[in-house]
Amino acid sequence: MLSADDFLVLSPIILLAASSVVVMLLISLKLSHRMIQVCSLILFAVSFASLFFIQNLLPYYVEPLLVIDRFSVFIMGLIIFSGMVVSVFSYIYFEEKEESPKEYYVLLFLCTLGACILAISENFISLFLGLEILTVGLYALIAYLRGRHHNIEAGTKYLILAAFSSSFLLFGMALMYLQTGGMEFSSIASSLRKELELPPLFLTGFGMLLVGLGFKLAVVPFHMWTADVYQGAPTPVTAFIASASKAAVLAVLFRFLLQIDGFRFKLILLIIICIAVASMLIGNILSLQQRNVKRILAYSSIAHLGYLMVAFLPGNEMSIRAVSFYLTAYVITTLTAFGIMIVLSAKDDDAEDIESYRGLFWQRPELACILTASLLSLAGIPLTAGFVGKFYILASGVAAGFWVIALILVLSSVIGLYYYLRIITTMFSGTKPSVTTEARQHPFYYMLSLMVLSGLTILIVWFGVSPAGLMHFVNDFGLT
Amino acid sequence: MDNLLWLIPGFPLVGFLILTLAGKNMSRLARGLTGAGSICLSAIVVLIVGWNFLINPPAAGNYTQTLWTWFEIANFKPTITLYLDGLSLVFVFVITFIAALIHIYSIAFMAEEADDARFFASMNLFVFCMLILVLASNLLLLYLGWEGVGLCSYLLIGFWYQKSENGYAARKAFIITRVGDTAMAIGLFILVYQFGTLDIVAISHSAPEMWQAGSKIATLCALLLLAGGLGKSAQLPLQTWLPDAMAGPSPVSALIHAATMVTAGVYLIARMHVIFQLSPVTQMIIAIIGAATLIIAGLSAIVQYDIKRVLAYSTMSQIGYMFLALGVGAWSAAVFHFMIHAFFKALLFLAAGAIIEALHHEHNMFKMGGLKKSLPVIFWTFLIGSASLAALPLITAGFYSKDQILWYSWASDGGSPLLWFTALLGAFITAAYTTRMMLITFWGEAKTHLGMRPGKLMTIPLLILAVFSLVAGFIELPHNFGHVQLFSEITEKVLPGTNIRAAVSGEFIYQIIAVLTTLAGIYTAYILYYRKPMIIINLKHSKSALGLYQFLLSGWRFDKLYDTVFVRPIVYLANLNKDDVIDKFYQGITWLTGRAYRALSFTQSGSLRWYVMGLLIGAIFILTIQIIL
Amino acid sequence: MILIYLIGILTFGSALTLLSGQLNKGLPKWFALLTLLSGFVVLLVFWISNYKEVSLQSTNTWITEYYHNWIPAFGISFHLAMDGLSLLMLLLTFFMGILAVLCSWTEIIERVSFYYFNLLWILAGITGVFIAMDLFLFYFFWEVMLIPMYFLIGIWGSANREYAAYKFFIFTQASGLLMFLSILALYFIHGQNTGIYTFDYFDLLGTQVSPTVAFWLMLGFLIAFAVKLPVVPFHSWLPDAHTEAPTAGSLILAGLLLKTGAYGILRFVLPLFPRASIEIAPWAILLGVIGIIYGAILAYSQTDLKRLIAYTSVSHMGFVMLGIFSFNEFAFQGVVMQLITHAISTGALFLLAGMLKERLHTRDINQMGGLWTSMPKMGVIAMVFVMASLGLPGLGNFVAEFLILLGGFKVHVVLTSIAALGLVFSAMYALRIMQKVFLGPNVNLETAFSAKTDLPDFSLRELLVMGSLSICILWLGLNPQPIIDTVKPMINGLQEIYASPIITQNVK
Amino acid sequence: MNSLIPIDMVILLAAILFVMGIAGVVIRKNIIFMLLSVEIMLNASALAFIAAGAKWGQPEGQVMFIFILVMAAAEVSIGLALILQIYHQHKSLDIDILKEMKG
Repeated sequence: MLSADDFLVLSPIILLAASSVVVMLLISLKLSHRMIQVCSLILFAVSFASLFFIQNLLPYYVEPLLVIDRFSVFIMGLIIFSGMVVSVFSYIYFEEKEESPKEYYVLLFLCTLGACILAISENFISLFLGLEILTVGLYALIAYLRGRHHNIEAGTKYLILAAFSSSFLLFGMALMYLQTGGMEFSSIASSLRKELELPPLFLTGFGMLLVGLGFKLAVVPFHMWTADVYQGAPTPVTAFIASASKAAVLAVLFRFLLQIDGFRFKLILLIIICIAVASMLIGNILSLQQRNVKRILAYSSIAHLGYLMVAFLPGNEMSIRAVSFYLTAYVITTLTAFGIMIVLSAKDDDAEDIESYRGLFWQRPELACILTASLLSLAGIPLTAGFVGKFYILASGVAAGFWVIALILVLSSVIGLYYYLRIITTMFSGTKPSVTTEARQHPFYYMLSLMVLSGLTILIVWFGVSPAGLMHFVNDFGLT
Repeated sequence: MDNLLWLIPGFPLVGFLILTLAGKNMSRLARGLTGAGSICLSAIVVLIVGWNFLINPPAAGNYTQTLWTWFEIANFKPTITLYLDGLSLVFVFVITFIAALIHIYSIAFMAEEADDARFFASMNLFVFCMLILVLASNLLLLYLGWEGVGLCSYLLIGFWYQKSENGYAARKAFIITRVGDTAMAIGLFILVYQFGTLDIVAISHSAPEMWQAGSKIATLCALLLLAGGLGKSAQLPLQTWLPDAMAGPSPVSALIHAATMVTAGVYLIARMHVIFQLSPVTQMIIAIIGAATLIIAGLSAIVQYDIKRVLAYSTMSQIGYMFLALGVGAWSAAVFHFMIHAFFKALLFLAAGAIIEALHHEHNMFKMGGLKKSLPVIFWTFLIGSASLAALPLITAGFYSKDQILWYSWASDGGSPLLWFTALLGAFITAAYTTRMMLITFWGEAKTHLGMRPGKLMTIPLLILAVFSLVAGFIELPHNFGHVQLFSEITEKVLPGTNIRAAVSGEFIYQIIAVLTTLAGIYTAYILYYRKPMIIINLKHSKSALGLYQFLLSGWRFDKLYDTVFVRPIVYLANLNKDDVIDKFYQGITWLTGRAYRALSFTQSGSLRWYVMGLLIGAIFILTIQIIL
Repeated sequence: MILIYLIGILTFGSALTLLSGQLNKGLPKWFALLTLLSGFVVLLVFWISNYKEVSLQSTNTWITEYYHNWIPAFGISFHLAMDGLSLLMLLLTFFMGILAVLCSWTEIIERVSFYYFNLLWILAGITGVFIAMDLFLFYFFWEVMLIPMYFLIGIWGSANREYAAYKFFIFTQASGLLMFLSILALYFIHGQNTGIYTFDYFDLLGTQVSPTVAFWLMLGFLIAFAVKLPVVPFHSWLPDAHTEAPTAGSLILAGLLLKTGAYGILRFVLPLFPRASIEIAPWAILLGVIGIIYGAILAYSQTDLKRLIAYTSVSHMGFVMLGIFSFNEFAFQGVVMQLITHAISTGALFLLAGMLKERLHTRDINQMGGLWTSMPKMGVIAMVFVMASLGLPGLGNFVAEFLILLGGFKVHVVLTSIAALGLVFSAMYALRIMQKVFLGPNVNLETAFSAKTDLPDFSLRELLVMGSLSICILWLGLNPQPIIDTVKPMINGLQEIYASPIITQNVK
Repeated sequence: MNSLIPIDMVILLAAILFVMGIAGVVIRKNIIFMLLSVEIMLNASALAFIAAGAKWGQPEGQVMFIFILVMAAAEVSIGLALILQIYHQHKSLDIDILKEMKG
């Protein structure tokens, strides 16, 4: 039975679940979009705040499904934070599109909930539940603007592929369960402890699990959907997929691997290395001459997940820290980049084409600077969080002696430089005749979005210049 | 007196600075006065210092003035120190004295020139550099002057820069001499490591102790230094720049390409004679180069039609004599010939300049003619200069200086009959082309209308130089004929005496032979070019003679040779590689990634079924890896 | 304190220029100038007042130091320190900075405040590079200077600027990351050896690394610096970047950015990996010599003036490579001299190219010619720097090249002799500049620019800039002793490393 | 626990079903059939869970089965909605028409 502490510790999850219900109720009250937006913002904030109240209880196990330690709370924090930021951006985006997106917030809460459950799950069952709550919510979100071809196309693609990969995941889990007799990570780990070589059945299962999770992470070779879905989905949803969903899946995969101490096994290591290397290279090359900014970011996210996989490799405390730090930097940066796209998008134009950024610096310098900062951070240039993140990853890789991998990371990130620079160059080149500043349709939300963006940018720079604080925080994460 | 030394190069430097910085704002007269005045002041200082030097010889045998330390690294401490001894005194005197005359001449010569400030500035800078060269107490400072005169030569050859040829001639001069300079620089490196210093006195002092005579290192060093000298002095094989250098104004040719700069090589070898003495092989090479150059250049001079080119080849040839003298160990004779040559060659060039100026910039001798009457002063002075060049016996200075060389090329340690014979042949050729030049230019009928006549400012320097061309020889007379040794007394403290081979005697006979050769040369030219010009004209119908003519006219086709062997390949390669072949490699990488992008981008076909296949292939791939491994 | 002040004033100044641009278009350049002037004056006063100490002390080479924790979790500190070499490089940085501002005075008319913002940021980055004594911090600054430089080329450059900017950035970034890997490896090796994980330069100095590993780590560093320097075959970013950059950009590229490469080798590669450096030395020298000749020949064939000058940098930097890996005092001193004199001479040539571009709107030397007639002052100045470029004695470059060749000669006679041939080739390209631009007939000019037959000679501002450069190069050529004295302690330190028998013997 | 049917056989059956589902997804061009095939795959996995649960005598396998069913239902409902929209927009259910985004 659940105890009082259980409830307390699960309060963020419960709050998120409740929020979705509350929003649903509010919708039934026929409140305006703005009201609902504000309410959901507050609810997000409350959920986020609740994270701080459970600090003292950590680590805490809700047997047998969930584990709440500092790492998972941190990841939850990232997820809820992303959800909150996305909800802020959503208003402008959907108001521009003139759709009434009230149910959107319900789905957003559900997705956030799913992601959070993923982040704290320690059992195949909760993993599956969390994953599916997240995914099913995303189906709807991606296809949310159902009148538009791209949305429907993206939704369909995501649906079929996600279900397809989910079945792999499930089959893999079933096989592993068959082998080990447990669905909890810890029991799997204990049954594996005796083994020097992985049993073939387990290996097959693990491989299939990787297919499922790899799909969600969009790592090569399961990456093909990424660009289409990123492009087709409404931009705030893309931002959510790119940040929260990735963070959650990554966290659970990482936890699983650490718990079963998967890096003992050369084979698993080899597979992860292959995936990482392929992701880094292919992701970066794919965006090389891409002209659609959303697709660029999609492909670049493939590469970034590749980097993160490199951070996995050592499988020690350093890995956790590196992953946490890089993930933070990545989430913040990605949100910023997509935030700019949202702010720039108009009714029929999602500000996708790189040409729509030409001369942006001379027209809206604040937006251009923010986007530049985020792109530089993605490229890993100093003064930004991305640099310190990359440093962390390289450090953990080099410390464990993964020389060649580190070298490949470096080389591929050089390729990556090119397309980030291309966007930046486009922003700084040329001068469109300055458009007469039309009155913003939603001045309040515009300002709010801008403030959020500025805040994110400050975070990017802050973590880049003075990362000691975040590092200190991250350094407390241990193996549970 | 020591502390006056800095004034000698100081005045020209000041002149240069004033003219460069403020030249545009000064009146023409002020510019001329500044230009010529600074050199005259310098010459006066030289006279004072030189007088003192000769009257009260300093105990150390030299004046030294250290201005500052250039730099000091690991005990290597080249200083900016001026050093005057007998050898440099001769050079300093010749340089300042002749330069002063040439500057005065130039005031008139450049009267029509708009950019005379630049001219005088460059000339002053040149004198400064040349003085630094000869006054330098260490080889690094000498090298500064050495390269500095190269720069000035570049500036002045290309003075009339609007014509591209002049610019190219200037560039050629600079680059060819640079080849020699580079070798010389390497020589300096060796000296630094051998002696830990570049101080000339110190090196001269310790070289005989450290090196055995004929040792490899000594030879190497001597050869490298020689290379520098060959470049500057236009000796084989680095001689090709000098005829082209005549593109500059005539005073420039007089000053730089006849009197002073081209003798820098002579100075260097005389200055570093200790090292050359340690390498008999190099000395022999010097002698041979000198002999070869004097013949090659002399023969070329015979067929030239541009009066300045005749003089240019003659300069090469005369410096060949000096090299010959240096090669056979007749140090003092070489320097003496340098001085005499400076007088009459400056005179010849200035006079030629006056003629050219008077004839509307006509350089072709065959379009001159008959100037004997119309330009009497020029005629007489030119005649004296020519006589001196041809070494007309007894009355001209050139006779005495060349006679010494001829004698030593036979009689000295390093001498040999072959060298002597070459020198003699050279004397014949010299007399011949000089006579030819005189006859064509001044006799016959006038072919070009006479323009402006030279004024006093131009003729007075000519007259002074003419006097020196006649009388300067008397300060050094052969021991069997007057035995005056004023000159070698000055240099004897610096330069070693010449050893005479034990077995030779009968100097008088050789002198007679030399005299006869000269006269024969004059007579031959007289016959061919005055009495019976038909011989030459008939010769022109013969194909082989014409070929020979062309061959000689082009200076033995050295230009062509270098052009084919060095210039063209380098330029061809450079142009071939203009876009940098290495860059292609990086472009290749770019191209490859571009291809990779296109290939990968093709996989993103948008087709769901294809994506499913991709996912499946990925899954199969992972499972296969696991099963195989 | 002066170290913090220098970085501080640059960042502060850059912010000020950016903000002041909102008020008035004319303000930013004044603020930029004031910022740099104040920094320069402070440095100059510092140098003069500490000159005795700097030049005479032989044991402790460090003049001043600043330490502050930055990221203690990784042993990263904000550790700045200055020795003679840094001091000279800083002086050069601020001097070049002032000139860069002055030469942009009228050239830059668009986006002025952002321009000066970038300019000051670059200088801040370079300043940081020259004084950072923490390897992480060093890398940080190393990268910081790239972005604004990228903007400078990419925004204010000429026609093909974007390509050039990419190329510049990607080359330097790629090589920089290799260095970063080496830094990390060094960090962990040191940590594993001693248990102290730190990026501090002084702590890492004595790290014991197995020879093979040391070689690879050294290579990581060396490649980064070699790209920056640039050493053939890593030079191909340079012609494009130089050519397309605005004048101030070329000035800073040639004058400062290239110098960071040489500085890096002197500061990091040599002291950190002495044995590995000795191992690679013959190859490095070979590359240097190839660079000297190859760069010179390429320079000769160019028709774009800036590109021509750019390739001369390749040639000159070949000397630096030769000098550094000769490991003796002459060569080291020559290298430092070369850094300074090359900055001045090539910087001046770029300025000239910029001024010509401003007047003629072309960089093609085939379209120029006979400009001496209309612009004699410019001709004279050009002559000075062309001569400096070909190493005329009396000008600074000669001292540098002479010392380098002298030093190199001790180690490698044949290669140094080949390098000396570079002197001949330098004459070829240098005189080609004079011939094509200032000499010759000005027929072409009249036809091509008939509207502008009356070309203005130097303005007062230009004369000030070029005059000061000329004086500098002459002063350096005739009395380089202050420079030599200032870096002497640092070079003595290097000398000691390479003279110690342990290191030299173990290689064999 | 002993059962009449060996576990291995059940797993084999599940695997065969799974592969059939895969084949269906890959081969069929009609979106509805693709969806159906995916369902088959999901159910194959569910069957595997049952088998595994049976092997260990634990209820978790069946718990998972129920979850999978629920999830499949949700998925199908959204899927059908999307298919409706596709048909609405394109008047076709051929999956190959959904190729607007690529590259």
